[in-house]
Amino acid sequence: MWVAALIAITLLGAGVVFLAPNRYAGKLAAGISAVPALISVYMYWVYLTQYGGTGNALLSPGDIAFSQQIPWISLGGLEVSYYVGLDGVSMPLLALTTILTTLALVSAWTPIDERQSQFYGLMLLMEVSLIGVFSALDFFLWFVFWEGVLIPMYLLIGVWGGPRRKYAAIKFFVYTNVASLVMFAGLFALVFATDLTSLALPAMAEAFRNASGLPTVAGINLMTLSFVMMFFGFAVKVPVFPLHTWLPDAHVEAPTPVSVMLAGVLLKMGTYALLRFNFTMLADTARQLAVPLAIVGVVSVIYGAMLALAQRDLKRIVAYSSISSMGYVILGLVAFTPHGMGGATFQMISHGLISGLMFMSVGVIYNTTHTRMVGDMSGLADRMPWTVGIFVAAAFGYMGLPLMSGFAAEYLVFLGSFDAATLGGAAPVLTALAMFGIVVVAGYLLWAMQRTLFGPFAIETDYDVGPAAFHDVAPLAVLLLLVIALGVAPDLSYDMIQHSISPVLDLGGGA
Amino acid sequence: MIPAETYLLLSAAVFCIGLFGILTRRNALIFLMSVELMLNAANINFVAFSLQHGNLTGQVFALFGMALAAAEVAIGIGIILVLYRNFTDVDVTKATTMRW
Amino acid sequence: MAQLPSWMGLAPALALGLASLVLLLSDSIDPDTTNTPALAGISVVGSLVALASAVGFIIGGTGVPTSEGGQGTPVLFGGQLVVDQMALFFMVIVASVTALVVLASYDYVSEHSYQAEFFALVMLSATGMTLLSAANSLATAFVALELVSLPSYALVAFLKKNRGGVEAGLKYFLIGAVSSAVLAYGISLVYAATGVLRFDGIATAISSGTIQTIVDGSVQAQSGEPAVPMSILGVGILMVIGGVAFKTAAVPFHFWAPEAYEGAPAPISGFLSSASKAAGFVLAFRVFAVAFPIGDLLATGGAINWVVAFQILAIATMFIGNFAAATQEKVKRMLAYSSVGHAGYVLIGLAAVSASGEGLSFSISAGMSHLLVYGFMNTGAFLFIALAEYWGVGRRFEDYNGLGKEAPVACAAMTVFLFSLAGLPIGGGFFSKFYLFQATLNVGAWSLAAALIINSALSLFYYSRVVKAMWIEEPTGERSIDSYPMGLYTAVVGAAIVTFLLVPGFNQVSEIAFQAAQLL
Amino acid sequence: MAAFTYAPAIVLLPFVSFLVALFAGDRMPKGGALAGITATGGSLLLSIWVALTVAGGETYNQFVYTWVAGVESLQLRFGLLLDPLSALMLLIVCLISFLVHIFSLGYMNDEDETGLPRYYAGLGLFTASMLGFVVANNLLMAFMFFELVGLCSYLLIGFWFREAGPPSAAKKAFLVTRFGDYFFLIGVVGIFATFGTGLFAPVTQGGEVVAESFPVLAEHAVIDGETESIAMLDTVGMSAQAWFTVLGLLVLGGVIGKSAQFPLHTWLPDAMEGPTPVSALIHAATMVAAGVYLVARMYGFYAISPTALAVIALVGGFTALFAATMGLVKQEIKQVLAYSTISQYGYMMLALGSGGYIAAVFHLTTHAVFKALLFLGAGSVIIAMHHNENMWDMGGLKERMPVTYWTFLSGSLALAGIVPFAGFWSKDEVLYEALIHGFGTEGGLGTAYLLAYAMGLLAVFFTGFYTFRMVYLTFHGNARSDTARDPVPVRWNVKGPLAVLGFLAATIGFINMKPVAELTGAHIDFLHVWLNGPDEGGWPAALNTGLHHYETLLHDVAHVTKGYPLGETPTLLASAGISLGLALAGVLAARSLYAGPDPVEHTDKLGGLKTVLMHNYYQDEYQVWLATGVTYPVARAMDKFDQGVVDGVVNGVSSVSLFGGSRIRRIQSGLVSNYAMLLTLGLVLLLAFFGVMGGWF
Repeated sequence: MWVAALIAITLLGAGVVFLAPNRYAGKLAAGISAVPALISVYMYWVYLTQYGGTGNALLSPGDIAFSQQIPWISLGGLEVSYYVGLDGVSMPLLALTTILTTLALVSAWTPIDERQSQFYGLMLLMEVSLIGVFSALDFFLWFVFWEGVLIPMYLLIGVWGGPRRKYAAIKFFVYTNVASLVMFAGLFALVFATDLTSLALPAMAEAFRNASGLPTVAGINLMTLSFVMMFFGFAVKVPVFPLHTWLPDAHVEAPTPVSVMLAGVLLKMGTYALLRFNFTMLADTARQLAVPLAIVGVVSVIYGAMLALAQRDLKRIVAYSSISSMGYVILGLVAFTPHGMGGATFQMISHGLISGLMFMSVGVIYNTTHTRMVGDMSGLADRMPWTVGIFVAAAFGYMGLPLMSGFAAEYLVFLGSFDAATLGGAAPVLTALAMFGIVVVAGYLLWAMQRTLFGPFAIETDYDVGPAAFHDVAPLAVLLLLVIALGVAPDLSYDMIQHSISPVLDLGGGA
Repeated sequence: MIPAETYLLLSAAVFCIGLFGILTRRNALIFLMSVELMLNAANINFVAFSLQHGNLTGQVFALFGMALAAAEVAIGIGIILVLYRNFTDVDVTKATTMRW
Repeated sequence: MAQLPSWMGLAPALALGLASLVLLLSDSIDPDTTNTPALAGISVVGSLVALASAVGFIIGGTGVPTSEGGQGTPVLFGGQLVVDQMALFFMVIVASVTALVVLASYDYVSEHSYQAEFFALVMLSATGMTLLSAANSLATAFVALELVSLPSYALVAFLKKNRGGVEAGLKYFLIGAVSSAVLAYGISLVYAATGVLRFDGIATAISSGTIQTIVDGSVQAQSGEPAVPMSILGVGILMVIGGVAFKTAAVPFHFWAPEAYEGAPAPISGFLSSASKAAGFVLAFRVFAVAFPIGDLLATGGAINWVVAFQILAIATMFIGNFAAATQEKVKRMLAYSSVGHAGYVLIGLAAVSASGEGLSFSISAGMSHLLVYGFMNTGAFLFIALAEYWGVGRRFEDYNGLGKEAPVACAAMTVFLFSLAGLPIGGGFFSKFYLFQATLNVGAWSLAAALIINSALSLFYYSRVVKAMWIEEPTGERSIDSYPMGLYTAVVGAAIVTFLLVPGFNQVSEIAFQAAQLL
Repeated sequence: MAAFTYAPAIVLLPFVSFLVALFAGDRMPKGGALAGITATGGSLLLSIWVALTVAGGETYNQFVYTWVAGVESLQLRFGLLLDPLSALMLLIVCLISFLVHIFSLGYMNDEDETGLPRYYAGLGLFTASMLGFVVANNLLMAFMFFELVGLCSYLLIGFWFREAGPPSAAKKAFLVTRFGDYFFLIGVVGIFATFGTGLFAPVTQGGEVVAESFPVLAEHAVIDGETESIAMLDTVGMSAQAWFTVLGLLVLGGVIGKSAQFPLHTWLPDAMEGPTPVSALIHAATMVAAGVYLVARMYGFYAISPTALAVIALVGGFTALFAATMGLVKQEIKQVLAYSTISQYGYMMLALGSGGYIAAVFHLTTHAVFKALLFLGAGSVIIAMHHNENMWDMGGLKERMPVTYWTFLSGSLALAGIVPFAGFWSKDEVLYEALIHGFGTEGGLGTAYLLAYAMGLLAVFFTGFYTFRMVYLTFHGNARSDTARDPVPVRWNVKGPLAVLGFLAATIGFINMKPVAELTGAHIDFLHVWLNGPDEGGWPAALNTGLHHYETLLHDVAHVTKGYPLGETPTLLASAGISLGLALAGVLAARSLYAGPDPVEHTDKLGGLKTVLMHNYYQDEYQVWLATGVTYPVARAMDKFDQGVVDGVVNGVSSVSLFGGSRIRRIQSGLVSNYAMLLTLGLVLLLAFFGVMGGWF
């Protein structure tokens, strides 16, 4: 009921905002989105205090928080239902989504100055789908939401984006859709090979786990093939090297609030799906392929960081660094250890907050200076001290400063993967290589900050560069507080994450 | 009794002549005539095999076929007429404003 | 419900036919009438009555054997027509599309003369389609097919002063004439090989291997039990495939489609690409499922494995249609090609059959479901084009730039159509495509599945180009939209709502389709 | 025990002052300075209380906060370890920080600097982080505060962000130390993964060990062969000692970065861009000291690895000499001090590496005092000189600023190692330990010690030279500029801290006068006693952090043994004499060159060597080249690769598809005859295909 209420309220709100006059759309939308945000915070609290020990939604579906199931479609023997529920993995992501949406909507007040009602309506529409993605427990329902994210995103980038927005939008749209199709094909090849009668995720997980005697296609076991196809599909979303090239374009062109959502939540859809599908449903295959997957993750870390080093556009820097950060998630997931997988999940939350914060800060600077190029400005700290202060804090959060959530996440991932049984002797080496990301990330962020924020104030612009408005800085401050809160007390999320991860680790595989 | 294969050969020949006309002629009217030939090739088969099988189904179909052919020509002539008005020609290869 | 007289089963066709006759009558009384409301009203009423009766019959259980709790299957004219669930299902498609099209045409033709003819021709063609849905013999099928085709030739060329329209009409007509000649010849060969035209008779001939005849409405072996000449039958079947391929706009009989859809008045394009295509498919489904049972054909051997033929056609059609659509400059032509591509998807209904001939009813029901969804989303898309034409917006993608600012509701509807066509779960198109996909995987037809996936991916690209133009691009030139035609808007928005409602409501559609296909 | 209950407040008080200064500083008098002074003063008092309690033989090692509870996995907790070492360090940090806060009133407030709340917030956080690091009872917590220390150094070095230099220096400081911390982090993760704990000392409850520490586990593994529970060894396929050496060296990476040892020392001279009180804090008590303190903290882990010890000793010895030579030619007063810092921390590392645990801690203590003093003195000079730091513009300040001069002289004598000032006692002990262990230890380790000793000894001469070159140039002779003739007077808030430290610099060495103790037999080596604890039982037995335990380990595992080439007492005296002699030689050399009323530059006599020294052996150049000449071009190349190849493939797929589309649509030629032809062709092809398949022909 709770999830349905979230979806219904947000959907209704989207409709209202679509019809609202442009002038009031922003404030209206933020106000409306505060409702699901508060509800989800309440749900979070309820979960934290009452469902503390609940297991994994896919593996121990008997006792899932906020679950609801209603039959929907029966397709040739496949039962599809409206089935939602939350566990320790999805609950924090859901809260992240609703909170970040509200903040992103507030941060949109300044930069979005045309077709506001459509903009805010689409943002809310996207929130609906994101809520759905993280709470759906039926594959079809989940896929409907999964794809449902893309259309608002496509329009949001395409209509309100930067100069190359059309290219970026269509690239994002087609690339991620192709990936979805590949994933879809891979998953259903397996569904039909296992005689499933229900598309509920727990049923799928059980069927895949017990699947035997699967056919081979071109000499490859169908399970492996499906795993690879699904990994491909989700990896594009994450994104993982070399499937990442849509991301810098999309980020750079998207308006700030959309970048925030893109980096903060949309990328997590990919890792969330990887966790749910590849690493829970196909855990055995994932264990077998752990080393190559970990290499993919490590390469993403280093590659993304190195590319960030080569950029001049602040947004592009953060965009590439997202690739780097998401590489840690892959590394943590393949470790199949409590801290590895838990840390990876925690990194989803943490990176959601920190990258959202980074993009928002860059956006606030851009709103004022109308440039994002590192070489075009310097000494901004002189004119906008609070914004710069938060920017610096965010950057250090990104670099993994202790007592901020990023450090906790990365440290836990490293701790989990350093002696991961799945990676064998390669574990310490791969982990150490991945850790080098923390040096490079410091390199490019410090470099960019030195050039833009510090030094003598200089910028060629006709605009008046002054402190940002309160409603621009307030969301930054809220995010920063959340980042610090999770850094000081990771167990606010990490405990429930670990409780929901441990059933995954208990699955076979000799662990 | 003439063997069935002979009729088949005849009808196939007529059909091919019609097809050949379609492929080579550019005048819409001749195109239309060629189509009629092909339809009549079918009619030959129907009538012949109606006799062969000793039931009337084929003959009935042949009657339908002729009626439909007539209707088709009626529509066809109408279209060719407007074609002529618009392109001042009945050459089927002249109307190429839409392609690719 | 009491047992209705069996002729009542044809009520949808009768309603449509009656409407067309009324229209013809009014035309002969007042040839120059421009009383569009009355004419369109008659047509809309006729098609809605047809729709209502068809839906009512489906729900009432007509076409379901009494043994399964239904009302029984009305069989008319010595088995020439049967009104089973599949016939009714397609009647629903045809009647819905017709209703949308005539509703939209209210605005579209109001400026033109010969309005009564226009509506009469549409209704006649629709009548033909409903009859085709029920045809149970190659003879009735052929006649009904011509009843569909002949008015549509005229409709395509309806705008006599429009060079494009006339050219389209000509090409459509010429290819159509050749195709019907091929079909007729194919039918004659089938007749030559089996001695019968009724589907069940042909099936008996194939399964028994002897030439059949019909005595007093029942199929019997011909005296002397002559064997069916399999090679003649094979050539005949192949040529029947050709005739069907023409109607469904499948490769290599698709050449007329891009031109006809582009040149015709947009409502007619929608009518042809949705309803006419559906009519072609119902013939194909019935002929190949009933008359040429693949199991028996494979068992007796020698004739033809038409599944392979449809697999080739399906893959070729998907690729050619979608790839050609990808680089079009005109929206309408892009939709025309995409329509070809969708024919390829639906052909999976006959192609996704296992080597032993199983899975046919499942794949056919998938094809049927897709046709129904397609009937709404594709008609809607073409009606949006009609709206654009009505406004005088150009035909190219660029001409649609910024349309979303001026007509957000219509453009939102169009977005739903396009993404649904692409297979995103914003409309029923996602489910029907998935159903087809399921059908391919059900029998392990990997190549079909791959083609479906690849082409869906590609199609997303070109559909989104329209969305991009409408919402993302800035308007290039001066354009002023001063009127919002009621009929077109109602039709477009109605179609969009149905397309969207088919997401939660797809279950009903697929269940009926599956039942209908199983009853064949 | 009550002191321990309040111990967390030692860390929290400065943290609160950080918050207060940051958010309310601009509404407070003195821009938040008072909050900082109060907080550090409070911490100092509490530290004294803790030290007194520890002196009473009590120690404390408990968890105070569960950071990550861990489900079926490692728990990660914060805890406090209060033993003599950390109690001593607390005292040092609190004292220096307190004095620096007061000094800042003169250096910052009186100079009307802007951004004071930010400054005092930074100082507060800096102090809090360092204190957190000092009391950490496990490696993870230590690492976390270690990193926070790095953040604070970034914020404070870059305090004058409106200029070009400080932000760059701040970046460099953070980046170079981050590079070291990278290895440290691997080490931390590795130690947790290997031992399942990062505790420095076992946690006991009621006499029972409830959580074992990693040095103890390592000890068991190496000495007793208890390796079954250490799965990591199988993973990496190494022997216990080899793997522990790897881990130890990884942690050492962080130490080398933070303590500015070769080759990661380059950030430190640049860090002089920060306000001088910050330099004092960084060099004396907080950031740089953190590295050395860490090694001392987990000394039990290093003591079982001869390789790690050799590396530490050699790095330390080399750095001591290397930095000292660079200090010879510097023109700015703070630069000289910067290189001296690097050099002095080299001595501490040398001591730790060569088994001189006491010597290292001793030198850490004395250095903290005299280096803080020197920096604050330099700060006083800089105030007087209107922030001109070039010594060649000074001269003759002795008469005009007597308090500064005499205290600075005290610090300089300590730095140079002149008896009886503090630096003499500690440096002498460092060298003595290296010497006797170098002679006594067999094999490569002994050779390494002797080599390191030699380098350290040579550095003594240079130290004396550059220190007094600085003193003479700054305070003696004639004033060489107008500002030097009329310096700005400094107030009590500058002189007060100088006086305190000046006194301490002269006397702090008396806490461990080892030569005197040896000669007289009097038990006046208080520091030794302090860190050794009772030989039996007491806190060393519970925590395993006592000197005695370390010496046993050094002897048993690393085979570090003492050797007296001249017998025990003569060796001691000879060692002290040599180092004192060299130091005096350096002082005299400086006097002979720079003591005149108008000293001239002599650096040109060094010829090519001057250039090398002025460029700091091109250390900066090659590191900058590594960053901008190698890494950046590689990144650019990867960017090109990304845009061209990776993205090119993506775009290529779409281009190929669209090209295919544009070809396929050409089939539709518009000619109806062609359509008929293709239609026929298609039909014929199908016929042929199925004809052959079906055998119709």
